[in-house]
Amino acid sequence: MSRSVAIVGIGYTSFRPLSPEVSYKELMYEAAVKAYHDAGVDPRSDVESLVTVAEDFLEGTSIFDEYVPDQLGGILKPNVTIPGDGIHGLATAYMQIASGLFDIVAVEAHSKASNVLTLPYVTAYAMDPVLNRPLAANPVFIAGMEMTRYLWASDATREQCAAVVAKNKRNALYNPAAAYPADLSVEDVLNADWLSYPLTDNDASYHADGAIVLVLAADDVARSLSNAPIWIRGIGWCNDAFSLETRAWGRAIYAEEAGKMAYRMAGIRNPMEEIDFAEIDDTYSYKELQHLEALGFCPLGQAGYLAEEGATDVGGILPVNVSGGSLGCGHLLDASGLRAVAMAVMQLRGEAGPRQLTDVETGLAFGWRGVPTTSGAAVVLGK
Amino acid sequence: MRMRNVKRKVAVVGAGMTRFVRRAQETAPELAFEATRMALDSCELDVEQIDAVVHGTAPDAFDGVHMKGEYLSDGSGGWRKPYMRCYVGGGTGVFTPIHGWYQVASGLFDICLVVCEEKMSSCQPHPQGAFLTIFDHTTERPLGPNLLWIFAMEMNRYMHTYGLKKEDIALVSVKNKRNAADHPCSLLGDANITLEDVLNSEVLAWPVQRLDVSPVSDGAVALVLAAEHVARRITNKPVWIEGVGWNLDTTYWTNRDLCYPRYVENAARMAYDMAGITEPRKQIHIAEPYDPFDYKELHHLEGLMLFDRGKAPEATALGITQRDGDLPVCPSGGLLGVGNPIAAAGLMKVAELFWQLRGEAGARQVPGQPRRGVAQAWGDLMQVGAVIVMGA
Amino acid sequence: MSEQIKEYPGTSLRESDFAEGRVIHNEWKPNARYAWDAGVAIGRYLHELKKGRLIGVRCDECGRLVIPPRVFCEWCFLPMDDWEYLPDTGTVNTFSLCYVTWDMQYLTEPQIPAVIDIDGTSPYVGIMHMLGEVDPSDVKIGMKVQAVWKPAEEREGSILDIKYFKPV
Amino acid sequence: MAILNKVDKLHEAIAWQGDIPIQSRYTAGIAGERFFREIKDNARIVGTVCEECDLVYVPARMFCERCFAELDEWVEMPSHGSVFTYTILFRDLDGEPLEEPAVLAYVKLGDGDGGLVHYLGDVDPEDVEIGMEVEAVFKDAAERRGSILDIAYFRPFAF
Repeated sequence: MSRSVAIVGIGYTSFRPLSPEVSYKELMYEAAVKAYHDAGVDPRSDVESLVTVAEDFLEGTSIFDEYVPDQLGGILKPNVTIPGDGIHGLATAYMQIASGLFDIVAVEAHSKASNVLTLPYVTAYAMDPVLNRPLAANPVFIAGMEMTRYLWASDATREQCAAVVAKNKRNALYNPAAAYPADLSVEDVLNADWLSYPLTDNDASYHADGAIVLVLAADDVARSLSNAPIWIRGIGWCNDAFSLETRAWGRAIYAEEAGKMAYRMAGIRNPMEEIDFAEIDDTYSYKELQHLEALGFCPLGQAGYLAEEGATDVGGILPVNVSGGSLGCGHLLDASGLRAVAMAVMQLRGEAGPRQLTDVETGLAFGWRGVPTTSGAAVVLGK
Repeated sequence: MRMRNVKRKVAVVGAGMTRFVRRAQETAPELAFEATRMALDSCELDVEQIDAVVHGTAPDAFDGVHMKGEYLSDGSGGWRKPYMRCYVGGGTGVFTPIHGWYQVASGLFDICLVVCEEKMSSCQPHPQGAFLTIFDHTTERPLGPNLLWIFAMEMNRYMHTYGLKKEDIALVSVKNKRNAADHPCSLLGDANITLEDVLNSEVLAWPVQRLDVSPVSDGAVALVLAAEHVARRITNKPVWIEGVGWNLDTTYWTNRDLCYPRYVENAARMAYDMAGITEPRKQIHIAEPYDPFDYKELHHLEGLMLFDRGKAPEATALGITQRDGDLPVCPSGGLLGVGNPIAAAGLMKVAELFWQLRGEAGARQVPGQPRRGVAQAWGDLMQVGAVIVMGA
Repeated sequence: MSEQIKEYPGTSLRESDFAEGRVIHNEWKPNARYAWDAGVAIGRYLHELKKGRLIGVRCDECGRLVIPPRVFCEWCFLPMDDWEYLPDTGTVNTFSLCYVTWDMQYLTEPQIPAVIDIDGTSPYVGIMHMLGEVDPSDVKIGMKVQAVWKPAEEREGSILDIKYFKPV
Repeated sequence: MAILNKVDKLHEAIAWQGDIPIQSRYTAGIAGERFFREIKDNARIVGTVCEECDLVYVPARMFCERCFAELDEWVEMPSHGSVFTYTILFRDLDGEPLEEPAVLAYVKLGDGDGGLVHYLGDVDPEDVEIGMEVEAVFKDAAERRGSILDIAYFRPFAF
């Protein structure tokens, strides 16, 4: 079977609503410098290949691939851009190593969401141009419709969704890199202005700028570089139907399938017993619940109880989004998944400071690409 | 090199493509479907047997859909499968099968679909509007640049460095457009085009003239890749991916000499090392270098180390690169003749090697049973080389 | 198999099919607007352009002096903050005579984009700009040129604060 | 070593503005051409059938995304159906509050597998619920262009 692959270096900038003091290149450079320092590698001599996650219209540049190699130390090396979630980028780096092609690969993702002045228009530009886009609706309506169906099909309530928001923003109080820490009550979330019923403004994550770089290495190379390599035990990704007219509205099939693939590889049969904590996409409050179910932590429709009973709190049986998630850290566009991975690696290394969990051996990170997509990726990480 | 660690062999076992047209009626997913369906049929597989799908497509501004990989997922056979897009600008078409290669070589999957699509006609009034935005937003875009500028400036630098004339270069366009006359999918194949036609065509951005340039096109191409043990069950004529390589030069394209594509050389060295090629000029029998402009074929033949620097024009004049020459180059007709739906055009080159190495290229078949070929694409700001070596 | 296929898919339309309503279609403008943070290096570059000056930055490790400026050396992967003013003169590295605009409008007088290696920088270090005050047929690689600046009061901190480069 | 200095005065921070200045033109496609012609000419909604998967695609498609068969069996669908899911949208594309909140729904047509995403009208948003029966309100023939907007909206419908 394939070679094993570990994460041996992480670097990230703090996440914040604006970042006028640096350009996107400078933001990426800072995260890269930190990651290479953490891994103890020289990017010019040691890193063999680089993977960047980006989408043209989020950068305002066509063929953004042009603009990545210099600030990552990647010139005149293999580089590729993956227009996907950060964990799709991680999977690419994983495969490049597992195939035997390279021993050390870096993966980068970033957000300069603050620089996109018309983000809802840009998101609308991702919708089917003939069938859906002419409605000229703010694309958050897709999340509203999905939440309606999810609440209808499951036992979950708006209150339980609001509990997710309160938890994640509270967790972010312990994360110095987070952009949106807050001490909110469930009522505060429920009573916020409507965004797209049943979503309120507080059910949705706000954007942040930031960059994350991870360094991956193969087998013995990983062991020689790091005292605490964090192994990629399993990785999986999946797309459900893209079409609004054929997708499964109440269920996150993409997460079910991505999770199955990752678990199969990691040999995980019972996620709740075998996984100690999770960093799971929470772009919207209900998404954390929907994704928890899809990833097999409870039967379909039951995740609301986990939130309500505190099972996913820091002291619960499955702490979820201890970092604060996207609701607390800020939504980093397609870098959100890589943020989740970086946070999980810190927990497994025991470097999570005031939010450190005890006795964690195995963690899960899951990223979703946001509306209007049905695209997600999961990774099981272990010591 | 560390290529010693590559353990799994991967083959191309099926291919399909649409016609390349100036304006397609099909939507982008419909184009992708047509090519994918044909690729599956060609090796008698059902979509259920596909483990993973990779997609390649160039700027979202062409098709006019943000995150267009997502939009193209169902047409590419990605429904409820591991599906992932990759993107290296114009190099995407040759990179995408590399992206497919490591999906299989990593051991994660046995059968992987590789699909590339481009619908440039969606971009109005002209795809050049999208090309404006490939330049640096702050330091270059205010000048109102277009894609022709950088090609023209690179071509000028190439001609200046090696003392070349327009007629040395225009022969490539003549050869490829003539070759394309034999390609059933071609947009600009012309068996009777002459050197004078090219030299007398309208000047767009000197030294670039109308017939030095490949046409804006719509189209899609698909391949099926399989791991060795599966490939031999699917077909008795697998075509092996023997080497892969890719490389990206600095963004600061005004900080390097444009006369030679060192990034293509790096990518070629990586692919040749993996394929065990030590003497490319002897060991490669057929080449499909990237030819969006005629001089680029020459530039890339040199970067691929198939000719000395500045010497590819001479080889072209001697007929070495003709379909019946010592080293047939772009026997498909290339982008100049078949058309240039960016990512799909690159993958068309890989499909051409597949058909040529199986002896199935019909009127385009190069004589002498070629055993090994190289395909290459280029992109970004004159920055990317993607190289794949295939063997029968 | 390509030899066995008789009919390849793909339906070709003419522009008139759209104009004359023979094919159903719709249009959309993305309204994709941005404000890109210029950051440290390009921010400084723009501030200096407003003052009528070109500025580059040198790498202490490899000694390269580059323009446009950046805060890191892409070869050494080390930070750079050794700023140096540069003359506004240079040499044409390559050029084109372009008869179409970015949106494919035809021109009778060509635009002349060029890569201009700026004097004082390391070899092959230049910027893209336009040439002016020159007969297109006289432009040559290797030609010495100098920036023609907008008047100080019209400068905005933009690459367009240089109108063009002219022969010297 | 990371960046040695950063922009540390707001008045020195520059945000360079620009856009991606294109427009896009989309064909309805092979299946879409016929689908929208039926709406435009006959105020009729049609779908395509995948026998293999026992599915009816509305809007009509040329291929089955599941089994990848090319679809050429067409069926007429009723122009009414039930709300599968819905939302009340409070923001426009600029992120500003809408003057009147808009109700959007995914309406499954007939008892088919597919349907259309569209606005609901002639209804109090508070009264909308999953399972509610609604019908398409077509614009007048003279105003129809072969677009999803040839349907003005869906409204409550009683059998």
